[in-house]
Amino acid sequence: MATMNMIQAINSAMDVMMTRDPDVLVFGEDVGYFGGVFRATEGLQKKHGLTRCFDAPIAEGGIVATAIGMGAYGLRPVIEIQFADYIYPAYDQIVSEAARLRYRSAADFTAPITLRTPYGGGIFGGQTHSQSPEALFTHVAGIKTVIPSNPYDAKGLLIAAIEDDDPVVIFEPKRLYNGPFDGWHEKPVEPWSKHADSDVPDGHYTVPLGKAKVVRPGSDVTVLSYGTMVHVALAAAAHAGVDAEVIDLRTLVPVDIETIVESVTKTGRCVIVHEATRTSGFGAELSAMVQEECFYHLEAPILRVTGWDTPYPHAFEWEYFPGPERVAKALKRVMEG
Amino acid sequence: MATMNMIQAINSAMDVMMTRDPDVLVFGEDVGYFGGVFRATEGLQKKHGLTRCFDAPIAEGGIVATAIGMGAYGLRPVIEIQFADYIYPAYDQIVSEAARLRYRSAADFTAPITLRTPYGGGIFGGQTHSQSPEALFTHVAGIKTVIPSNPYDAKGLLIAAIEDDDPVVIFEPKRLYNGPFDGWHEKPVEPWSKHADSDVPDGHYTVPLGKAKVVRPGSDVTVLSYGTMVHVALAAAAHAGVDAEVIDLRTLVPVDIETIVESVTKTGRCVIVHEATRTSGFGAELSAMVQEECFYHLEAPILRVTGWDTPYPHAFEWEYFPGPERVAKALKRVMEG
Amino acid sequence: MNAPIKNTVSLSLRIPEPKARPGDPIDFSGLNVPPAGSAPRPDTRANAFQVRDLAFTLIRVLDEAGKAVGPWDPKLSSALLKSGLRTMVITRAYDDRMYRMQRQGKTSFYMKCTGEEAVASAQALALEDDDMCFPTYRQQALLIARGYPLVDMMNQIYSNEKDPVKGRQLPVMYTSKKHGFFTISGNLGTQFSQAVGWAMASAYKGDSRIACAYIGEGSTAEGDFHSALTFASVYDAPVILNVVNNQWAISSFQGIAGGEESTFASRGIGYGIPALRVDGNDFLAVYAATKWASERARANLGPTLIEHFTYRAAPHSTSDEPSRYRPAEEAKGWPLGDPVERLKAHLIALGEWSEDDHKALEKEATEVVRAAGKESEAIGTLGQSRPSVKEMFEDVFKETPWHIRRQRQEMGY
Amino acid sequence: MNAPIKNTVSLSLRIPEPKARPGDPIDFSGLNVPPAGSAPRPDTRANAFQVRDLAFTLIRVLDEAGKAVGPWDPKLSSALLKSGLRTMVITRAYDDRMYRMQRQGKTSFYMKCTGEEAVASAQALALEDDDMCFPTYRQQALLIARGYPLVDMMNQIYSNEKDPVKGRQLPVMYTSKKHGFFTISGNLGTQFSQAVGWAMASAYKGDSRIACAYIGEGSTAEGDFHSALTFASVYDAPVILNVVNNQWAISSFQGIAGGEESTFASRGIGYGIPALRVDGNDFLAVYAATKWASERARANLGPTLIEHFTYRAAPHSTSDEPSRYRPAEEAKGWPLGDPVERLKAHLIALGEWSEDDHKALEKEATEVVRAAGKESEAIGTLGQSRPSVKEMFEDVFKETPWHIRRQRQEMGY
Ligand SMILES: Cc1ncc(C[n+]2csc(CCOP(=O)(O)OP(=O)(O)O)c2C)c(N)n1
Ligand SMILES: Cc1ncc(C[n+]2csc(CCOP(=O)(O)OP(=O)(O)O)c2C)c(N)n1
Ligand SMILES: [Mg+2]
Ligand SMILES: [Mg+2]
Repeated sequence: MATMNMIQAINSAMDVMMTRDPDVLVFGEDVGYFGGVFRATEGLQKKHGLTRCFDAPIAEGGIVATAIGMGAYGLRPVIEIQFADYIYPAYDQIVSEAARLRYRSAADFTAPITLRTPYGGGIFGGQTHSQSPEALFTHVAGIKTVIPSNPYDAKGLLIAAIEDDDPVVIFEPKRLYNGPFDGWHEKPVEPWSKHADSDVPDGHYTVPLGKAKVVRPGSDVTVLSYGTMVHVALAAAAHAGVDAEVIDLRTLVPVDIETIVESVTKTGRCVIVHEATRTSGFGAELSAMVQEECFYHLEAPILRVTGWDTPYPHAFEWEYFPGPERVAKALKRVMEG
Repeated sequence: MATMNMIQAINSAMDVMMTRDPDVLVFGEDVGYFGGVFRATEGLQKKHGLTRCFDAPIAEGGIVATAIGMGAYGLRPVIEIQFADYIYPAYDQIVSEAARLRYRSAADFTAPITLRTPYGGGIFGGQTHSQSPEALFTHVAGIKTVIPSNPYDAKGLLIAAIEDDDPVVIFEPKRLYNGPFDGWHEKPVEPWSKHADSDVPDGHYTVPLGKAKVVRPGSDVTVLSYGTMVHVALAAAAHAGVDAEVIDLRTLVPVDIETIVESVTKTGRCVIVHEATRTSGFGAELSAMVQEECFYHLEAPILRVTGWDTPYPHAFEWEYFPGPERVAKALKRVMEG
Repeated sequence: MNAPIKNTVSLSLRIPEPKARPGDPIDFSGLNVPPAGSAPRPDTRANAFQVRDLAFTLIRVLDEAGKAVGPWDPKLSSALLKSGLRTMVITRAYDDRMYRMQRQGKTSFYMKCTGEEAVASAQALALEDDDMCFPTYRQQALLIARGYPLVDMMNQIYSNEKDPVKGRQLPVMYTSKKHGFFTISGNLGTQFSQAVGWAMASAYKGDSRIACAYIGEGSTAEGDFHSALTFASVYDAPVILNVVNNQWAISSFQGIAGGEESTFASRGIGYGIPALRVDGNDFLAVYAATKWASERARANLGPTLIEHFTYRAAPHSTSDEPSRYRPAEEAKGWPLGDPVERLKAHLIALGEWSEDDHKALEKEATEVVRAAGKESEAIGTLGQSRPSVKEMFEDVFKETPWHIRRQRQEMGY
Repeated sequence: MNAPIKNTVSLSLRIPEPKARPGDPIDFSGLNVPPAGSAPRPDTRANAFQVRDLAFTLIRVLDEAGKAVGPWDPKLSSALLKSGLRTMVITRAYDDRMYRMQRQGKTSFYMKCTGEEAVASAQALALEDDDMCFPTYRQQALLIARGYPLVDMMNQIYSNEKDPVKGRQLPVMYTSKKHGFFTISGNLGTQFSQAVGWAMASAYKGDSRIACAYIGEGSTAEGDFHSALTFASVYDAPVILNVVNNQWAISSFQGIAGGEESTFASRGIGYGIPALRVDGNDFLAVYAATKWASERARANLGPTLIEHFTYRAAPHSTSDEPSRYRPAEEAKGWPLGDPVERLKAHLIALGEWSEDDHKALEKEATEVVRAAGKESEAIGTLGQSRPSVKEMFEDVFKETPWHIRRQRQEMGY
């Protein structure tokens, strides 16, 4: 056991897997000698060698394409897209190729690749270092979409992803790398070391894909969240004084429908929180599912608290970011419904 | 007035606009001399000249990028992506550039481009000639998404799109090009000439973006649909013997919320139909919006009838396609709710 | 040069146009065909800069008399030549039958490779059987040469019960890992950069297998082409990057992909990738160039780009009608001839073959294809027989998650 | 050649590495720097094939003594030289101040162009003022040369109330249509192919304005680079395609973009695009090459690719620390020197300038920048002042649709 922040946990997951399995290799822009712009791959090249952790050309499409080819050969590449905002040049390779290789070849060829990418706002990154494009992947059959919210999960989910035989996209909330962040941005930043989920085993373990976690049991209302928003939801519940049951989805596809239904059936109310643009965000799918499954238990409309339908604007970071005030307001409103 | 099928109506829209406005030009793969694989641009090069309707390299990203550059110059390019399934190489240019040019430059530069692309299934096109990726665009702030269901609308919406100062993506249901199709695939194909909406003015007119149309008034249940599914919904209502109010959304973003709310408030029931993959499809957004706006009027869960969460498989065309049987079943179920 | 003089000539936009459209006489006057044997054959250790002229000429071995001449003559045994001829003839017979079957409504779609058979047929022989090919839809000859059963190919085309890809793919989108044939994508170009990744993996593992990638000249405009060349260059990947320049991309001539401004082979120069431009209808030239490239790759000398200059004699696909955009007789006038005829003439010139032998081969090919056709059609053509609908929901993921399982149940499976 | 001999040597994967890492002595030994004046200057009507050697050499005008030599000497007036020098010096002063301001927490982010000032400064003078530039974040000198107010640039960086892009963009992402400066994108490479579209539009309209596009050497690996070259080649677009090879892409050296295998200029050859490789720290060489390219473009002779060989002397951005991946002294050892020093030496050699003049210029530049800084800071730095929150919801579309209006109302605006 060690105390790790999220970057260290992610680094450790790759290190553990590179040590166990010679077919695991890591590449991406600036990930080699330098160790990545967020330092997630620091030391891996030095420890495992030049061909096992190396820099890639600035060509996200090429990075994913070569990873697919390696996967088809039999390797398990772990690739980094430097920011989720830069994943679009690789979109065709992910959607048309990685996602469909198994299906179209009847499992003759597969793409057991793991794509890690920092995502989300809260760091004054402006419109091209803040995006949350997860819904653009949850719509695509054949991709698993994973979003951790703490060091323990980050390592366990990443190892599970690397061992998974299907392509997995992991969005890492970059605002959480160095400490939990609940959206009270004027408060001093707390390090992970003060948080229980920074207790991370040194070696191999997994957090299963497809399993959500109830991070705060409650009886008034179910809050569905993931990534940074888990911490915001907890802060909002405290702020609103509402006994919310906060669920950290961890995996968006396949989503843990049982945990969701069980909770909403109990609480009869549901608030969904994500940072992404509202229209057609993953919150829409969650809302649709919840009302399909729990219609007769719902006592108020399901509410969504999300980023606005605009790009992420540099100067309005905290107005865009769905912080605890906005979430608390929704919690109160849903309790009145 | 003339009788036009959908291809002719689309062709006429471009012809009208090229005649009126020298800044309108058309390009894309095989659209020039040949007139496009679906013949939508037939005759335009001959009539308007080589530089106004021409072939492009097989580089969807380059097509959109050059169109953006032209738009920034002051032209109004109308581009064709040969199949919606091949739009992904252009995804970055659409999402990161066309959609954000106005915003990021505070309207110093804009991209008044129109992107047309045939989409949807029902033609045994297999997984790469059948996709319905509209939700991947509705999630992106700054893009208008339009889907016509008949010749009259196709022409009017396309002209409105070309005249619009924002980027517009028009998905043309290719299964409708030559005749309405209600999903009863064993019935003989009916030509557009037998359908009222094939009466199309020869000249200029518009169908406004953002306005839905109630194609069948009804009192039992609201059906939200667009493209091919409008015809399927009508057939399903007849088949189920349900007095459905069938709404053709025509524009997905910005969606006509008033028409939707008015209808669901009246009927108290709602079924959403689309061909795209279910998870995170546009149906999820519609469902979320309807329950947010009409929660206290809903008498049954909102149901979605959609394509499955798999690629579109060649041999199982009619099992994948959400045909009238499946929609009718949902109509009946929602009436029991 | 000092005073900024604003040029008053107004600019104009150039749209490239082919020499001849329907109704025009065919015109190959601009074509520069160097004589067979004229291109030098550098050592495989030469670098890209040294061999750059080979990107602008045409490597040709078979002369007008059917003789093999010059330094690129691979000096093949007649057994090997006959084996190559057989692959080409069977491929052609196969294409003819399947095209007809589509016309008869027995499947939804088909694509021929007529006129381009030499490329895949010669390469299949020049490569090792376990080298991994990343083909487009016009390299069916690879499968045929490597002994993949014709009947399985047909089952794929018919999406019938025995379809190896379980009814999920458009016809002609074969796959066979066992035969070193990567699953064909409907999305153009994507396989080109994937092949480089496969080659990198092979190098990473200290394997000796190489990758062999294909792309049409039209599709070289896609970003994946650039990714492939960049990654192959940077990591010195053991891969052969083939551009099959059949001069047409559906209705667009090669000028729309930039083919009038430079050769496709010359694209390699800027990446430091040795590039060869080859007469794609010359079986011997394709074989020799491929050997050169594969020797380089296997000796850890990295990638080679090969442009195969050929002509798409058939329609693009069964959905196409070329006489709408090019003179109907253009294919017949193609100055570099037909690859089958040229190899046949060579074997005859060698005294190893006769018109009768050829007729017998054609007959045999038709028979082999017919027999396979009957077998496959007995299983069923499109719509008559198919895999279980359950297959629609399988293989999206390795294990089917709850939401897809539920959807399958909703369908009653 | 007949028997397929399986190569038993096992393959290996090559990962390119720079010559020196932190702790190593700096090493520019592989650098091939041809003498100033040695590259020939072909007629602008020459085609790509004829000028291909220029993609492998280095066009240099300023010799070691600060003299302008050879056929590329643009023979500029001293007034023009001084104007260029002034732009460079102001740019450097501007960079220094803004870098400092970021360090003081007055904004979130900043990017310098130190060492590369000659590229944009010379090009701004070689181009017409209404030619449209499609810059990256390292061509701030274009705006400065064209007279865009420094205070507006700073307002953008501070996202303050007067920010021309209303608080929406990351610092340094300027825009000014009026100054022929396309809105900078955070996504690398996208502007390169857009520039070609703009140029095509200009040609379509019979205009005489040309486009001038920029990309970093690292970003040439993106698909947009390939799109740009393909479309420019096919449609003969009047565009100058500049690759600014400053040898680093954040922590990745140019070998990771393929720079060890060939020059970036040589990428043009395969598209039939004339390509020049220029000493990017030589103001005169950049000017002359740009004039050559712009003459071609304006005479309807199409695109030119220019590689500017330079060195990124500063960190990539304020988020970067280069001593973690390259020797700290590497920048100082760069054999092609500093562009400001070199132009200064040239003017001194011409007898048109003195050390005192230069000091005065530097002082003036600092003063001009300081004054603008004070003005902008008085409006406010990041967080102190900003546009109305309403602006967050504007300009997503021309007219704000109901759902965004509602969201704005939800925010209370
Ligand atoms: C990404 C993508 N864009 C467009 C298409 C449609 N399409 C199918 S084949 C084809 C032409 C390809 O031409 P070329 O690369 O020269 O190959 P050839 O057919 O000549 O072998 C086009 C445009 C596609 N399949 N994929
Ligand atoms: C599509 C995309 N991928 C990655 C990044 C992250 N990134 C920003 S700058 C940079 C390096 C660019 O290097 P180069 O093109 O050489 O330009 P330079 O910074 O040297 O001027 C990277 C990788 C990005 N902005 N956009
Ligand atoms: Mg072709
Ligand atoms: Mg650089």
